[in-house]
Amino acid sequence: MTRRFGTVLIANRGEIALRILRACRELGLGTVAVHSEADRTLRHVELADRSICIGPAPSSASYLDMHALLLAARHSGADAIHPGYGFLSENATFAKMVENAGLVFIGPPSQAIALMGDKVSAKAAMRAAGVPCVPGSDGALPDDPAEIRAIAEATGYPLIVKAAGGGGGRGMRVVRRPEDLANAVAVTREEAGRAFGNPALYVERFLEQPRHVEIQVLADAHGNAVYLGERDCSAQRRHQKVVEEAPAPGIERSLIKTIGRRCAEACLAIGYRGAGTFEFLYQDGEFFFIEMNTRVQVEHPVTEMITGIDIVQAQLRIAQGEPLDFRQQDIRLEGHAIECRVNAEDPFRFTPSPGWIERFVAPGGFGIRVDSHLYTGYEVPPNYDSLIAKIIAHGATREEALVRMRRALAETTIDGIRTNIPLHLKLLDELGFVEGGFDIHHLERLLEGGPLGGAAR
Amino acid sequence: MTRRFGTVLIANRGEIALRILRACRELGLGTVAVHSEADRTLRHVELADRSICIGPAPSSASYLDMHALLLAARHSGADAIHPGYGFLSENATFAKMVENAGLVFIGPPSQAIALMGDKVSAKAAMRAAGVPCVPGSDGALPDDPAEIRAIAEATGYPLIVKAAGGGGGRGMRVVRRPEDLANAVAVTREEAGRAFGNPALYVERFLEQPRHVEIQVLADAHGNAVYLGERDCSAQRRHQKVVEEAPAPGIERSLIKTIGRRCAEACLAIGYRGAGTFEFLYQDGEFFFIEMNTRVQVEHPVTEMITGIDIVQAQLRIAQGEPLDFRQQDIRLEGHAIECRVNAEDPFRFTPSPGWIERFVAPGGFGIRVDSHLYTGYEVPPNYDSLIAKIIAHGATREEALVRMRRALAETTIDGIRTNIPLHLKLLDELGFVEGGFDIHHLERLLEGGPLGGAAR
Amino acid sequence: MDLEVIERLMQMLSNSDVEELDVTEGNLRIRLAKGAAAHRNASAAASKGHRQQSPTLPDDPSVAVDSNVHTIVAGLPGTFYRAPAPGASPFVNAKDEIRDGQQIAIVEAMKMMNPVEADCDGTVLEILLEDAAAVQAGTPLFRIRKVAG
Amino acid sequence: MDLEVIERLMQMLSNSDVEELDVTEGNLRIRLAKGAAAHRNASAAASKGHRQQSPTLPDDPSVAVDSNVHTIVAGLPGTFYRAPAPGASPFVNAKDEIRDGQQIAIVEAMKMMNPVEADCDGTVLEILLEDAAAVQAGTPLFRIRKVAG
Repeated sequence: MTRRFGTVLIANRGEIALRILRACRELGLGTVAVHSEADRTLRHVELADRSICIGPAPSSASYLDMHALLLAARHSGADAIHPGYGFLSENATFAKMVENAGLVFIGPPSQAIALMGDKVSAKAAMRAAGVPCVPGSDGALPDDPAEIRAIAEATGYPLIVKAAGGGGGRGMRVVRRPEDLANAVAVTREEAGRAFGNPALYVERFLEQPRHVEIQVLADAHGNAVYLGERDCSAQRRHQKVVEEAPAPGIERSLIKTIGRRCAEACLAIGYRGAGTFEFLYQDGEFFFIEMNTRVQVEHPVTEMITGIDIVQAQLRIAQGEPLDFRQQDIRLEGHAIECRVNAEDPFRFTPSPGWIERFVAPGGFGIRVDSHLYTGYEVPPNYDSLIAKIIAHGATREEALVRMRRALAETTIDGIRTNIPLHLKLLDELGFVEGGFDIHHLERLLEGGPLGGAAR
Repeated sequence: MTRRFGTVLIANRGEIALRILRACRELGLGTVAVHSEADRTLRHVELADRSICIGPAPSSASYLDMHALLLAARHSGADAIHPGYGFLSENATFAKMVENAGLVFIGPPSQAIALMGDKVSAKAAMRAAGVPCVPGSDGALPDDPAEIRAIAEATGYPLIVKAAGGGGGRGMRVVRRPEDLANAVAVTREEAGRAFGNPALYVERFLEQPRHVEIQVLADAHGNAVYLGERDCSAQRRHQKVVEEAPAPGIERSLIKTIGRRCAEACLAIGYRGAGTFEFLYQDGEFFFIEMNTRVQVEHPVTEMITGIDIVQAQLRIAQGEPLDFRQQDIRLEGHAIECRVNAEDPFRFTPSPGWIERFVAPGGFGIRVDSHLYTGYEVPPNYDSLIAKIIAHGATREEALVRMRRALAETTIDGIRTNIPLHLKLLDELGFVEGGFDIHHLERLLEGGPLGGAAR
Repeated sequence: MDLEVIERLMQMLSNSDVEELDVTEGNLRIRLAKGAAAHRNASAAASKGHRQQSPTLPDDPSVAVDSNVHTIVAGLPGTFYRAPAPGASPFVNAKDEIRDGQQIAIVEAMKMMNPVEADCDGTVLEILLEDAAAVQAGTPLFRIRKVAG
Repeated sequence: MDLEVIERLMQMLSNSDVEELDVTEGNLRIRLAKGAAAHRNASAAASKGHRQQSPTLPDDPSVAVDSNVHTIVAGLPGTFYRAPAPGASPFVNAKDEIRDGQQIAIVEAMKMMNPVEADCDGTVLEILLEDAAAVQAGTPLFRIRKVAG
């Protein structure tokens, strides 16, 4: 449901809550900050028109308490709720409750959240909409060797044979040539039966050096959907993105255009509305759908920097029922943007480092954007995730953006806690990173034995 | 003289010293910060590779002490000096001393500084180069009424008859129609003889509602010169710019192109090198040269935001002897940028407000750039000018830039001293300002009796 | 750290009308306060976001004398959990024998589950906090009687 | 650390009406406070670094008793000038008669020349600072004997 609203309840914390507040301010909307007892001193709480404490520090008793949020909205006269990312942002039940309470949920319809929140229904919807998924058997392999061969041909090599009951790296075998298939299936089936008591197997295309490339979309309530280019988020550690950039280095624009259009069309096919992201693995010119995030993403700023489009404002406008005021052909990408996520953690051991910020001096100057709720004297609580700042550098070229990012990181002062800035600085000088286009295992390889691992000693 | 150098001595303070440090860092150049005894705690002093105290607080004994600067350069091994703006930046003697010491002065050749530093030689050079100046008699009026009429015709109406010995608004008379000329000349001559003992008069075109529009140029040592569009700096109080923007609202691009080309050509004609600004009064489609600033300007960021070109880096590259790596046709203007100068002063009484910064929280987010040396705990000394921060907003349109600027100013926290942010916030809501294209008297009119004057009560 | 210097300073402050003393020398800083000055530090702490002081050890003289009694403290601020998952049985209970290196609790901080491990063989004497209590770095969690040797 | 110095300073502070003392020498800093100063400076001292305190008034009992003697202080920090321009004669000299509103000095701050004006009729008793001295807001500049009435 879309409808005009005047006051937005920001159902989140930290940098994204401040990001949402800024977008509301720029659109002339009132703001209500809700916060836990541990979050009274958050910057956006200080800036909001009104703030309400909704519970104790644990998220389950505050930011995840749906009834408390609805009560706070009613109490404060807020007529819309922005869920940010994480917490309740992809909770279809909450979206439904908000809708039922006659308030505007700033996000897609609850049905679209539910559809894309389930891996199986999401993949089916994507296949139906022509968005490419990782090819495979889509179920247990038959026994007949000829049928298996046919499925393998359709899947493509290299492929991976996996035990349906397996996991954690066990019960799987990579097959690179058709002639090795029969043996691999036999051995894996044998092992699966013994180890998991379940001989069922399936096959999937095996991607050896995939990159994480995602497409940002915006869809309004009037049948318009556009894609805002792509982001490359391959710099990951334990599935957590560390650095993101846009555009993705070295991928032909025609490929992006094709997959971007598919995503925009898929939005219309599934009745999507608002901002969303289609996450893909990318390898050798092909995209394979992983999942859709039906919310704003941490890394949305890199897209904003190269398109000039304010994604959070777009969310708010769409939720108000406004049509998009640009078309696909109006969207041009300018330059290159990189985001470094600054976390309160040991840069090489990755242990959390909450605590009092003795001194914070933000970086500044040309081409630098800072999205952060930090200030001197702020205490980073131990109760939530460790993201404390996003530093975004924009430049005419990737090289220029990199140079600016290095300079900005080096001049940033965060005293009192440890942060991962030293890791970022090392990463930004690493050859593979400087070249760009590395795969999702690159950072972990570096940390395990390479140059960055050495830094820990 | 241009030459490769490795370490830059930054002969300035405050935000511009930090700006220069950032540009040096991004080019991989070493930095030496020189500072007075009152400036030990400046942010760029903390960040520089090396810092040297060059004297006590008064500028005359530190930032203006040419020998101390050269000594500091020799002592620290710096092989180039960036003068910033103000202080010695337009001092031909200093530029010459730097050149003679075998160091690189990051700015134009001393002869060009000298040429453009003298109003008479500057105007002559501009006329010779085809840059339009305010038309007038260029010397004392003759006695013959016919000759006077001819000069007046050439000057154009309205014009102003001025006593050569006058000043301060006395001994001048505006003439709007040819038939009023003879009488006005007679009366003014009579007055001038009586009041100043000097009956000599001259005439000049009278501009009733001029805007301040200036052209940014870059010229290398290889015969290439370009203009980077214009800036509108009409928001002034007592000849001090308060807000600047680019592009100038409502001026036809063809006019900018014509004047911009003239400026670039003038650079070649006068042997200019580096960054520079041609300042004009603009009225009714015509530009009138006032003066040239042979240095980087406070308001250079608005040009950087719309062109993507780093002007301070360009200064450094040009001084190293590098040719410009773009041509005029490569320069495209994107969107609109506005800069607000944040001063440590009472917002409506304009009394200085130096002192300790109890808390500084910089604005951030999309489209906001901050150039400031402030940090929580910094003490703004009373010895220098009151500029403590430049907040720059960029947007696809002027309206978007304005909205961002309002939001950024409103979220900026500077506790402990007074600043002119409240004035900026009022100005940004004022109708004439919102519309754009106001003249150089607009702000003072507002302050004197209008809506902003009211705010002082 | 020269405790005698600090003790002297404390005596000096105690015997004087001065309420606050703050000495910095090189990288050593000593700050002492009493009376109103000490309270007002509470408000300073408030501006710091309710920053708690490091908790003091329980005032139990027996602890001090018995060198075999050992306290295990939290290594970082967060939430103390006695069990691996909600509803699961605790890692350890009072009177349990524990081994050096054995996981005996979790401190959750910033969405990471940080194991608390025993740093000696021994017996759990006391579990000092309730499950899900907030802890600071240094908060005592367990009292352990070390196995001799 | 020289405890004797600190002890001496504490005694000095204790026996004086001064409430706060802050001494920095090289990398040694000693800050002492009592009474209201101990309360007020709380958060300030913590993050401030080496900010100078406002200078105290000269401890001259005659000032206190003679209600006709009046001190004119600087309104803002800056540089004190006795004359309108370098080399020019001073606005006023000792023993000069002055009128309410008369300009008697300049405090230059941030490139602006801020006039210091007499706030009563009277006679200049003493000019408390040399020309070009640095002043803080509140620094005494002149002692004036007011004209009765």
